Amino acid sequence: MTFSLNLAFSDLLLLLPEIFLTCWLCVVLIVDFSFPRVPKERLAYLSVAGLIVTLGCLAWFDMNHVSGTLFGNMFVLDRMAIFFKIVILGATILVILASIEYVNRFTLFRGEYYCLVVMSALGMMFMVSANDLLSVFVSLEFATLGFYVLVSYLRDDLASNEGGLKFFILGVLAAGLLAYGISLVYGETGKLVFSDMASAQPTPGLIIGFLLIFAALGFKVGAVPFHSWIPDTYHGAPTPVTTFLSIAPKAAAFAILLRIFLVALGTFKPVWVVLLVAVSILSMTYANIVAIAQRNIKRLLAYSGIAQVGNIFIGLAAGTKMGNDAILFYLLAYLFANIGAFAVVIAVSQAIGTDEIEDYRGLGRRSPFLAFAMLLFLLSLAGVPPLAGFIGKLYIFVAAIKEGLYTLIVVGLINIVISMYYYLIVVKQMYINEPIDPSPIAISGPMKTVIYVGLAGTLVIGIYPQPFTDWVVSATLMFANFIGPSVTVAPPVHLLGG
Amino acid sequence: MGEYALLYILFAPFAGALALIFISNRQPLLVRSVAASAAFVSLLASLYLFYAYDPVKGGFQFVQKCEWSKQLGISLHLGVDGIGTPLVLASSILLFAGIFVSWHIKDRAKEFYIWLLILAAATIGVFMSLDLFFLYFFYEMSVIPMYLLLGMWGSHTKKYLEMTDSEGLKQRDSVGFILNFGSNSKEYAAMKLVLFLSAFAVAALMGILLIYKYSGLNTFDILVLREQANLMNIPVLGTTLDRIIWVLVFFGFASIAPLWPLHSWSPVGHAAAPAATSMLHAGVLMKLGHFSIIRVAFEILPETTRELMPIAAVLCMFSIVYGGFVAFYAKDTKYVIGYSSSSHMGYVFLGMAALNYISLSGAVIYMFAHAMATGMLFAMAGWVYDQTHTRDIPSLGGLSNKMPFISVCFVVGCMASIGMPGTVNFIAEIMIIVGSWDKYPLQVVVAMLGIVLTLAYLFKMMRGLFYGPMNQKYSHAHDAISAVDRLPLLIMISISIGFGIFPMRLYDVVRSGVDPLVARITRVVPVAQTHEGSGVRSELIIPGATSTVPVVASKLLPLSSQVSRGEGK
Amino acid sequence: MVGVFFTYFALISIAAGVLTVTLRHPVHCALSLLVLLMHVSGLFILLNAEFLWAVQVIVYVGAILVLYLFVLMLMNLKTDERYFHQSALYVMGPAVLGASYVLYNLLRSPFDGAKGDTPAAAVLQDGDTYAVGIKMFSDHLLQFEIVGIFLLGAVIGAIVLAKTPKQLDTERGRS
Amino acid sequence: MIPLSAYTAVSAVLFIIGLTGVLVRRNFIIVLLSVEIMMNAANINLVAFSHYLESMAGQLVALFIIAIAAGEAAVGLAIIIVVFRGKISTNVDEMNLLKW
Repeated sequence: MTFSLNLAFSDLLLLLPEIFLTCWLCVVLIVDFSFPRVPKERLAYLSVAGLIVTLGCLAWFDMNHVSGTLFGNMFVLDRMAIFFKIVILGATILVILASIEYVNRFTLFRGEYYCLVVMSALGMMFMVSANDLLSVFVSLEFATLGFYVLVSYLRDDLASNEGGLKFFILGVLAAGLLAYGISLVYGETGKLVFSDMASAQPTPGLIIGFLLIFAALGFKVGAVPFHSWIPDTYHGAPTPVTTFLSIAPKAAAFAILLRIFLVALGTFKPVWVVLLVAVSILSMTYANIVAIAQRNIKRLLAYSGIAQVGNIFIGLAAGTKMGNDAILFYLLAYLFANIGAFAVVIAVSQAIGTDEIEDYRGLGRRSPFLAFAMLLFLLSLAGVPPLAGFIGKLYIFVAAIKEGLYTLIVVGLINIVISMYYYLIVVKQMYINEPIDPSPIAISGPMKTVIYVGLAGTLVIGIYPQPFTDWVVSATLMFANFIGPSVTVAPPVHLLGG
Repeated sequence: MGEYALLYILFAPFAGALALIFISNRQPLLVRSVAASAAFVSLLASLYLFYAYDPVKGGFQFVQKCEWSKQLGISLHLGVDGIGTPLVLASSILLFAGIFVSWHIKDRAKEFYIWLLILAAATIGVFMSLDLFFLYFFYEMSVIPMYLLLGMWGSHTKKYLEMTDSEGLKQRDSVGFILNFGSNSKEYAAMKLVLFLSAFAVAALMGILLIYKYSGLNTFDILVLREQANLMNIPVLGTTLDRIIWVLVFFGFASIAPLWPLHSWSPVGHAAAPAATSMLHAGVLMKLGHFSIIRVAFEILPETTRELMPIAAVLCMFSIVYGGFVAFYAKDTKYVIGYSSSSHMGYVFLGMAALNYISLSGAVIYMFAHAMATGMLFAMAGWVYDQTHTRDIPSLGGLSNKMPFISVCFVVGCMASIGMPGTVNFIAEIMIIVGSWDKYPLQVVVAMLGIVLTLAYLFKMMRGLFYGPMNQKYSHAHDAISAVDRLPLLIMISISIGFGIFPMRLYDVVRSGVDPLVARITRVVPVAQTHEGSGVRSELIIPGATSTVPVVASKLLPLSSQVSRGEGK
Repeated sequence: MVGVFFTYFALISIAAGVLTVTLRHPVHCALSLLVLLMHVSGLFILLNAEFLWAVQVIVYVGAILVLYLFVLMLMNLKTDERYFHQSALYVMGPAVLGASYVLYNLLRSPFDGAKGDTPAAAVLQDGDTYAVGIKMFSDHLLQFEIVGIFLLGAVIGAIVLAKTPKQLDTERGRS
Repeated sequence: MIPLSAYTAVSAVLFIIGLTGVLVRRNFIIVLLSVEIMMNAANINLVAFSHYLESMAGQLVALFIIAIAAGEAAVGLAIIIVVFRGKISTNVDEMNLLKW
């Protein structure tokens, strides 16, 4: 047994975005410590600058088709990973811009806030590149750790504490499940890397192991029945953190789910389709029905997020390359709409200090811009043409109908109608009801930028999706190797029975 | 202009809406003129379209196609045939008229015109889509502007306005107000409209997705699908797939038409909407249903249409009679007109159900004619409402002294709606009745009864509004004097009468679109040959599965289809 | 002999686990967890994993558990009167059934994954610590680095959250 | 020689005990202790598999799990202190500010 580290200096190029971001994180931290008098906005712009450089680096990778694997396949940088990293970094940048004003609510440690946001982003970047169970565990916990802190950042606010605690308890529970699942899978296969598991036999241990891993990831994406922390945490957390939480970890967890289901478990598709169909139907239906009763916009968006996850699971259940394309596309559409909607929530709560839907009455008069933006974001989430969400939903449905998942599509379509109801309730408050206090609402510059980016994304993807579909199609090219007509497995009924 | 006419018609309103975003509400004249000029461009282009359309050549003309999404097989494929052309014309006329009808809107005029333009553009988009995706796209897009137009500029019924006690107010704002069917608010109307239409649109989308999957062509293009989609005789759920698709598509789109059991959103929506929106709604939006049924069900599933269209023939009777009776007893001007529209839409279904050249042409012409007639009526009801702020017929009366011009126009509008000779409605009604007499004599008798009913309730309303003793409360009401106010009515009247006297151009255009369609549907196929045909087709599936064109026809079990999984790539 | 040790470690671990979950007083629970951790580390010894044994004792027992105890003492928690969820009884029945089903399935499972490249003899030759070190700094270098940043994050997070509010005024004065 | 299944059984029993603790107990700290039991169950499994499958990967995973448990304990206890400051209680049930 000798030490052998096959790592050339050029290999580190693949890790360049992560390495750079780590260094930048330290720079931000050091600046924060060393110059306590520096206004914290500058730290925000400093972090954004680092993130933009990283984003540029990734864009360069994407354009030049840089890809490869490191550490014996444990770290992959394929085009899908690059796609997800770009999505995550984009979300991070927008979230930081959206939180500049909000940070003033924190009594302590305003600078560390940005560090923790960047740190979570870094963790999620590792997540989407993780190609083995250990990396998944380590990076998942790394990313979540930042969120544990961020969610309870409003230290004097009981709701924030409570949300943070619920999130933490379910988070560590998920970590426990994940650890045990990993141990079982390791015992059954002797491997940690997903692509080595593709030939594994479906023994009970493996099935239980993967179910536990699925449950843990289900907690992260917030699919029913693992959703119980979502509404409380979204409600309690500082709104920019909620924004971040509603997009980036979901995207990263879906990257892992895609790798697990399509690479490691590609041959067992008939088995897991049933599971995914059930989770998808439950998520959509439950979340949409409960959302109707919500009075708080953050909770409404939390439930809407659960429903969106249900929609994304339709694409995963399709289990084809087209399904994956649809998932990526949907995430992109969801990113813009959700960040935009939350940005409006932040702007409104900065001005009027509440998140109750009732207090949105007359927003159309008080701030036509915010109301119009919110309208478009909500309609995009509901899936109304010509907005991005509609194309995303259609893409997913088309992918699913090609696989003949009719039940799922019918449920999904019905849920579009249900969801339209509660989105329109908000629209009604904004446009139809008259304001109590007609004073206009001021919006800060960075916030405007975020909302404009959200609007631009929502409209452009909705009206001209071709470049984006091209992008997602090329991003999932790697899966073409794993999913093809050649894979045929008789439905192993005995597996379901244990 | 030339071959790009469709793009002008479709995108002028969008461009207008976009331009309006950057104009402040503080310049009302600029706002109005931008909206009016956008509509005017659209109107000019559609007039050009109507006269440049070549009925001898027939088929789809002015076709524009550009690829929109390779992966999903969607292209922005626009084109009009003899059926779409008059409807595009009707939409742009009503849009233009609607902008002038709502000239006096003070509250958030900019937003009003933006949504109105988007609504009109979306309906126009449906009339010229040759791609199932874009048909649905524009269809669904027209729903949301309706919500905002109704909610923001609509009006409540009297009963709702009386609800001023604290409990009533709470009820208005309660989250579950949609479940409170006693409420007559504009919010309720708007929400009901959107949810109802979306729910049924989603059914239609399911049908469209099934067409997409089972045609196996990876395209939404109607022209390709109607030639190549083999959707017949695939057994599903104890019936055949084509019937399921047909039913989904038919009822999905018939909800907006509105066919009898699915009509309940429509009068409420009409009543709550501001005048220009009611005009577009009743005049054009309801025709989206008929038009989409013709485009999707008739074009792609002609044989199933022949088989199942009697459903429409049965339901349209209820539509005509029920709508007529409710209109007769309604006390609210807009309810009367709203139910009359929903009753008149029954005639279109009758014309469509009979499936012959005369009746189908009559149906299409009726759509055009009804757009003008109901547009006039709603414009005038809106005018009366603006002057008196009530829609309650019993409390009105004797307004003819105050507004002679409106009352004269109202008479003309009633005449057109009833189908007096000299208006284009007359021609359309005659064609529907003559054309469907052979096949559906009972329905024709009912339709005649419906005409009598129309006469009764429209004259009753006319008497209630304009004649009899006058309520002094409304003495301040005045007539439409300025050119701006008179223009929309004059346009619609002149079009209605003009085509009534010189219908040949319209008839030619419509026939050129209807003829190939009816020829496809009524193609006489002996029963034995149909069976043989299906046998041949199912044999063809086997080589088809190995060729590059994936045929999934025989694979209905989910999750087990090897071929369909291969398609994903 | 190994069998005896195994039985001892296993039984005491399980008993300590049960106590951890059922005892009323949180400090007692933490102490029984300590027993559990010690005996689990004994199992590691039986499996030739001396390095993990050391880590378990030093890190888990010496650091993590002490942290728990420290917090428990700090908060000076009294015994909770109601220490189960009300719904516990409804949960227990299905939980026991499900658990025994899972156990049954797990015991049936073969767990014969692919053999690795470090048989027991090779590990014993240079010692477990050496083997772990070689692996950690070659194959799992990346995860090691990630955990490094993770711990940095944990430190920042713990400080950010737990710093006493008395500092508030000075912080405000600074920024 | 102890069979592998003996280790698996011990670990499964511990895992179930831990899971029951998380679901049943109401005190946050005991919930966290129960999660530690779950992690330990995973570790027993991993080390046992590592031994029987003759690969070091299992031990490394166990090592990383311990490291991560340490970090999470630090943050988790910090959160509990924050909550404790505000509410003077550590019961899950008493967290009822947020409903639905």
